[in-house]
Amino acid sequence: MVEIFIIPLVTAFLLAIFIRNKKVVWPLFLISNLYILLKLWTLFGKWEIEKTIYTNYELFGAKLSFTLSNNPLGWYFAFFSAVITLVISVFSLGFNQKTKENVAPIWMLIIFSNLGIFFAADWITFFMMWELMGWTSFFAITNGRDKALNEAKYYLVLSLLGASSMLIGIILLGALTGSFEIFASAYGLVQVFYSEKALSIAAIMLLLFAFFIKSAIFPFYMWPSKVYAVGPEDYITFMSSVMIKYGIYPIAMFIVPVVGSLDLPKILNTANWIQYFVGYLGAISAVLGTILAIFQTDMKKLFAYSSVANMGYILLGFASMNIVGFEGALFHAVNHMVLKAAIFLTLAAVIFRTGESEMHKLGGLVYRMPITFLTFLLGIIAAAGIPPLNGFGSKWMIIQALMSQKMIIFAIAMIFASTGAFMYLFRALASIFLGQLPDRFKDIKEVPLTMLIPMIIMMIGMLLIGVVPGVVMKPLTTALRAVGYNVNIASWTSLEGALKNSTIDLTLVFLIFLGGFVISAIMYILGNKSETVPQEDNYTGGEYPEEWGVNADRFNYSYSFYQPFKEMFEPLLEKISIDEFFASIGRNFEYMSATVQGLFRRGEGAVLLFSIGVLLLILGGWII
Amino acid sequence: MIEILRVFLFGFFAIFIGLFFMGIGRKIIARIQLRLGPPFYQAFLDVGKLFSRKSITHNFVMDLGMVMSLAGLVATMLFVPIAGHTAIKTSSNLIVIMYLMAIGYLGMAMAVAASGNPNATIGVSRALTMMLGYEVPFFTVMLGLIIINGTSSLELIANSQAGSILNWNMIKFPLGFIAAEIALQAMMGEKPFDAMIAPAEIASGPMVELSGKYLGLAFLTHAVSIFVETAIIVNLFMGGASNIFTFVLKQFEIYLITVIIEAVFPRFKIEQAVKFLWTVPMSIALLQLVLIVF
Amino acid sequence: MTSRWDVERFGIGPMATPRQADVLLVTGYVSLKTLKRIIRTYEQMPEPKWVLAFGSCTVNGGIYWDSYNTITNLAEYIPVDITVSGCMPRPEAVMDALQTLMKMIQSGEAGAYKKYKENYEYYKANQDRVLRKTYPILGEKLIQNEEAATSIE
Amino acid sequence: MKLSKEEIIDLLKQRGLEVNDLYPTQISVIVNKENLINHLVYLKSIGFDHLSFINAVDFIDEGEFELVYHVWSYTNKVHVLNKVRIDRNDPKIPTIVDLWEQAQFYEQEVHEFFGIVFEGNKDLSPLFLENWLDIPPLRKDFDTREFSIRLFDAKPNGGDR
Amino acid sequence: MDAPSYMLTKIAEKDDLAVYELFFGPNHPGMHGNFGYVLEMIGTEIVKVRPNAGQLHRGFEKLMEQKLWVQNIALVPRICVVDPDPNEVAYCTAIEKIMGIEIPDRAKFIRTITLEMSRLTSFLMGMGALGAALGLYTPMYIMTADRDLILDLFEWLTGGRIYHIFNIPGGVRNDLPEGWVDRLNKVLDHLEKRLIEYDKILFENPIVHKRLKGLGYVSKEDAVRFGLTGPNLRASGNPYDVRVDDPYAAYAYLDVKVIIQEGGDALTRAVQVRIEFEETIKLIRQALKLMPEGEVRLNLGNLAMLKVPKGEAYAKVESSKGEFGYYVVSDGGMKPYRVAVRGPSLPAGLLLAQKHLPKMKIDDVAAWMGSLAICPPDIDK
Repeated sequence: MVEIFIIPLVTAFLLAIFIRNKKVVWPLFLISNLYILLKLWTLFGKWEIEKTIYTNYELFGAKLSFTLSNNPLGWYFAFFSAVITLVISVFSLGFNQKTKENVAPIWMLIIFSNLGIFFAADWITFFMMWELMGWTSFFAITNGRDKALNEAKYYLVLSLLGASSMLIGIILLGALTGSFEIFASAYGLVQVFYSEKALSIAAIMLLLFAFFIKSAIFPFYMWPSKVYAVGPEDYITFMSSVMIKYGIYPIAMFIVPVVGSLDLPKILNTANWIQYFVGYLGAISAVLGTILAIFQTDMKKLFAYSSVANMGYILLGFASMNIVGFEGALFHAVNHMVLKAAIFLTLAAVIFRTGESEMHKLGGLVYRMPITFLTFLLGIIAAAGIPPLNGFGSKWMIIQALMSQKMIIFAIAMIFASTGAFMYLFRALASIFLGQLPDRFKDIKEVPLTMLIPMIIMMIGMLLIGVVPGVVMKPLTTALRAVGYNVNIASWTSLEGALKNSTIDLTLVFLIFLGGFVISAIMYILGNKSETVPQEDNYTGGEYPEEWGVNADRFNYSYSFYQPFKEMFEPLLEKISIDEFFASIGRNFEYMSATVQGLFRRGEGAVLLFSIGVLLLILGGWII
Repeated sequence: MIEILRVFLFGFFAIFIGLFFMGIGRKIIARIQLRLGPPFYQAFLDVGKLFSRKSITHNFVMDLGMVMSLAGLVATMLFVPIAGHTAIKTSSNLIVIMYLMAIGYLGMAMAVAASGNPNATIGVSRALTMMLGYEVPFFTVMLGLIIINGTSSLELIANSQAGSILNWNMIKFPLGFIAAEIALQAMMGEKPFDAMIAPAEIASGPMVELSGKYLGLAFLTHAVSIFVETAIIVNLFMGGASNIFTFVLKQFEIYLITVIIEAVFPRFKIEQAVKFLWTVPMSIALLQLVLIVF
Repeated sequence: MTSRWDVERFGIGPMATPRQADVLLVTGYVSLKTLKRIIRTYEQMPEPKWVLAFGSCTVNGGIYWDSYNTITNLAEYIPVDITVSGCMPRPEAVMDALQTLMKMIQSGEAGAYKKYKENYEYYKANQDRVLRKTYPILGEKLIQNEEAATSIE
Repeated sequence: MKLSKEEIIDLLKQRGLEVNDLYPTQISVIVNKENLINHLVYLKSIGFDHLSFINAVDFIDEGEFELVYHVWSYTNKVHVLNKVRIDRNDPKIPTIVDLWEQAQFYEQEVHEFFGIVFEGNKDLSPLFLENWLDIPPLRKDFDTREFSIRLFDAKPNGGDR
Repeated sequence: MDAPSYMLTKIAEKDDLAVYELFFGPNHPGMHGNFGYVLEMIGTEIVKVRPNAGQLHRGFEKLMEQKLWVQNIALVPRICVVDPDPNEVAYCTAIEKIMGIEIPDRAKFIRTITLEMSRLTSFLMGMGALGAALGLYTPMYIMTADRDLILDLFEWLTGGRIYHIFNIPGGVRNDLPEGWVDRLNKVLDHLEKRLIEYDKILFENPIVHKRLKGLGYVSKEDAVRFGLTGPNLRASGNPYDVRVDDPYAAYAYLDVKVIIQEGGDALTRAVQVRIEFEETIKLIRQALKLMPEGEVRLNLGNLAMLKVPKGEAYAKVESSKGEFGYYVVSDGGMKPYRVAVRGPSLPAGLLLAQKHLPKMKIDDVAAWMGSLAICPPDIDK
């Protein structure tokens, strides 16, 4: 148990020493990572393992201790995120081969804190790891571009906001329940909820606030698009696929059990107000993320908003408070990890080769980067939630749960968002890979092998989970059973819905699709043979485009792809001026961040933070 | 083995019926336009001709996409119960059907975007916008039926209407039927919701670069989509059928309504179409949903 | 094409783009600017393809035979399978031509598109002669005026 | 304020122009090149607001081009042919695009077919012909029949000769 | 983030790659005739337009100088296929003006009737094409079917369906055949009945209204300033009609009602055509009623040997698309010295295209062209 924490740190140290020597870095990196994965694998089922460091300090009557434990849900997240992180880090090493060599130690640290978050058993450890990750990402973002600093500061300020809110929440929780251990405090909170209603709700809300910030849920949906646009592509891959789930995990761990155990009054016989609150935020995130993603021109921003929408789906799954919805949400968390990693890896590959991230400046890359294209294609099919790939099963479960709970508005929002997802996903596909290849990119090549292999692994992963959902669902259901939920262990191939007679067999779906494909291919083969013509040979109403000064660059429809659609939303967006509102918030944050930055520059930051922390502690104690 | 045979049987049956409908549809439109019109088997001749011609492709994505588009729709078709039979025993889940259908559209969109013609890409962007337009009201109608039946299995919903005509959802939930009918018009890409094709605007949009067998595959895709979409409506609202002939007859009734509407309406602009779909059928559907749920 | 004659009853209909078309109908006179576009359209059509030249003007220039901007014989530039006389031809004549073309296709007579491939050089030379002129046609006679004209430019 | 044809003739004569009374609703005015813009501005001010079109006539024997500006008044119901003669060897005339915007295309057309330069017109690119290397085709010394025979191998009477 | 639509032109200047080009014509289903616009677009909005005229240029003005006076009558109707008679009448009127002859009254009336019939066919085509541009093919087919009825009448009268070559200097070729007038009356009755159907399917169609309302607005002043004529001018509220202002043929004897509408957008223009269509039927009825008996042409000797005295004349005719003008110069010879043609579509097709099409959607181009009844052949000549 402890070795998976020690090894990354030791490796990071060793890597930092041998950083110049490629022959050492690669084997060392891979071996230690594979060892960690192996160790994680063996940890499955051994839920009793726990390591605690006891202290004699007491805070508001709660004993302070640092505990790492192999809790089932944590394992579920930790294992899959570790696999994804390894793949991303391998890609990253290839990505940074020429420019910077010092990424390997940073990745080891990231792996360390990643595992730390998921295996933390008490709030204090959790908070420490959380903060470690926050600061690591701040530095990783600023590593990217020159102008990245501003956006990184924006992120930092939000992070700090979330952290302080979490800190207060944790302290409140400790004071209320007398324990900082996650399970114990959850149990305690349910006990004291009715007597200390206001404070309990405040604690839940403060924690939710922090988690929502991390997962970019509705009011805080701005940071991914800002950060991803400037951050280094390899690192934002990690952020968008793994880090954004850090808010999801504690919700599943703590909030859902607590709210599920409470007996709150139900509105319209369907759900209680916390469900509605969470659900509405999720629905708004899903819809707004979708609409905003549709209008982006920068591909990284587009997928940033797509992440926001996906977080919305997960939240909707939680909000349903139905076991199928809950499973679906957790399943979707892993699915989204895989598919977002695949998509962002391809984006990184495209940027690696072309240096462009504005979609309308790209086009036709399928002619030059076929494997990248294929990965991206599978990625967007998965992201759109279309059957033979992995995004479908989890979305389907969430929709099933929403329908069975008669949450009609949420179900409609979900359908709106996932149909809208076709729009932005297809736009990215068409603009980046399809269409005319501009002359500027006539002689680019496919990315090198170190970057191809991670992409291929991701492809296989998406297909595997899509066809055999048991790969994820089996561990998940086992973990949920271990935690105490009343679930059946999932079969390898099929998923169970919440409604009557709604078990679907995804392998069968895949086979049926294959059947359709065979029929279709027969028709294709029956047809007369075809002839490949160059991309310039296109219908132009009979005109010769070159005579009108039209080259491939000027023959691509990709800017303002959904203009009619946008015009529909323009008055609406103007009326509620949501953009303007958040832009002003953004400006305020920028102002704040400038202040904070000023403090840091003068070396007073640490003092200030410390004093704020102390002040809050004292205030907290005083209130209670 | 028998299952593979059934897959083929169902697949080709859908193609056959779809093309047959298309041929009759053209004839009916011609009669409305005071013309004699082509013979009813014209669609078969067209497809035969298209497949026998040499065709032009821009890259492998075009081939892959066109095959994928037909594959997606045939796969969808295999999920839809026809007179109580499905090709393979499944739960014929409505959401699965809706999503599988998207493979077809995505494949088609990919193929035509790969051709690198802006007309085609505009067509695709319109088609996807339209999809968002009709999917939402259609799903809202479906949601009502799913909630009241407590199942998302198309087969169970169809079976629940067995018995007299008064049990049909069409009679029980007329508002929902109207909304679904309007959404269906858009789903089939018929006027007034055919902005994605719009020859006068974008030179037949997605089809602009398709030739020979690619156009043939697009034809077949359209044929199967007609079959699938009418079959969904028949199952949802007209109680399915006990035998295959009544089922096809009911499908044809639905298709007939679509064709007649097609003949007498011009096309909406895409934003007008989406606005219309989000106001008229959507509010009808929501009203129906509210009536069902509360 | 009108509803009284309705060619669709023979399964013939207009298509939007050359990619989808089998037969190229050249309806009437062909000006130089149009010829250029006809050639591109023709070359974009997938094989097998046929050309129906429509009206006297495509055969010998018709009423515009002495115009400086219309060609006189379309068959010099792209292979023509069948021509219809008249200016304008009557709808019955067009329908007859279409049906004759259908019969010719069935019997394998209509294969002008093969000629285009075989004699590509000949057609290209003819096309280039009229479309990519590099010197004035009446230049030697009127060299002074020509100079004046270019100086105006 | 409606002016009759006679009043208009009088007005124009007062401005020292040569006016011919052609038909019940038509008069022609002979203007010189320098006076043209002034004259047209004046006409526009007394209600001649519709520029029908501009065309040129090649009087090759006299060595002159005649430009005709067709102006019609909706209020006076009179059509005025404003005729300007310019030298054939130095065919230049000021543009009237500022007066009537559609004159842009008429001037482009006249330039293309006669080679007349409209000074001040920014865009005199060819509108109708492509790759035209001969003298402008509507000049009288351009022999279209010869041109057609040489370039297209045209045969008079369909080759029956 | 995609920019809002009102910023597109600025983006076009700044970011070249945001712009793409779309070729609208000549080989395009939305384009009537051989004409083209090269559209520079951002998204689905047009930012710049380059008209590509001249693909129908046949050098009419040059050809006419090579042919005898009367031979040219075979040439002129080919300038505009859908509405050929105004060309013949304008050309003949110009010759008659130069020669200073007055044609017999009956000839004037027959000319008027053929002109108005030609207007009907053209309106039918125009309304059908507008419907087709909006994707509504049914009225197009019904209207072409109805147009064939008029073409049959033309064939009976003149021997030609499309090109009639019926008007000659000094009158018309022949008198009306027996029974022709009855048949014409029947056709007119039929058309009047059909109008109700057109209204139902096209002009009262809510979607047509939605599509056309506010499209391509031309103000009252602009319509005159840009040189628009015909129904387009009157749809902007200008009560001008050549038939009234400068009567030719028999219009001086007839009570021509000038219809004006204040609207100036595409819908108004479409409705304008519809109302004028009805008026045209009434006008033909009126002409039939008032038509005197008598000669139908002057004896000018052998027309092939016709010599026109030295002189010049401009003759204009109100065609279905606006003012068709022929400026004829004669040097007293066997052939015209110069014939210049003013087609009605040029201001709309070239000038207004550059004014209106930017900021318009690609969706609307075909409908816009249909509403202005742009006929490319008379731009190119």
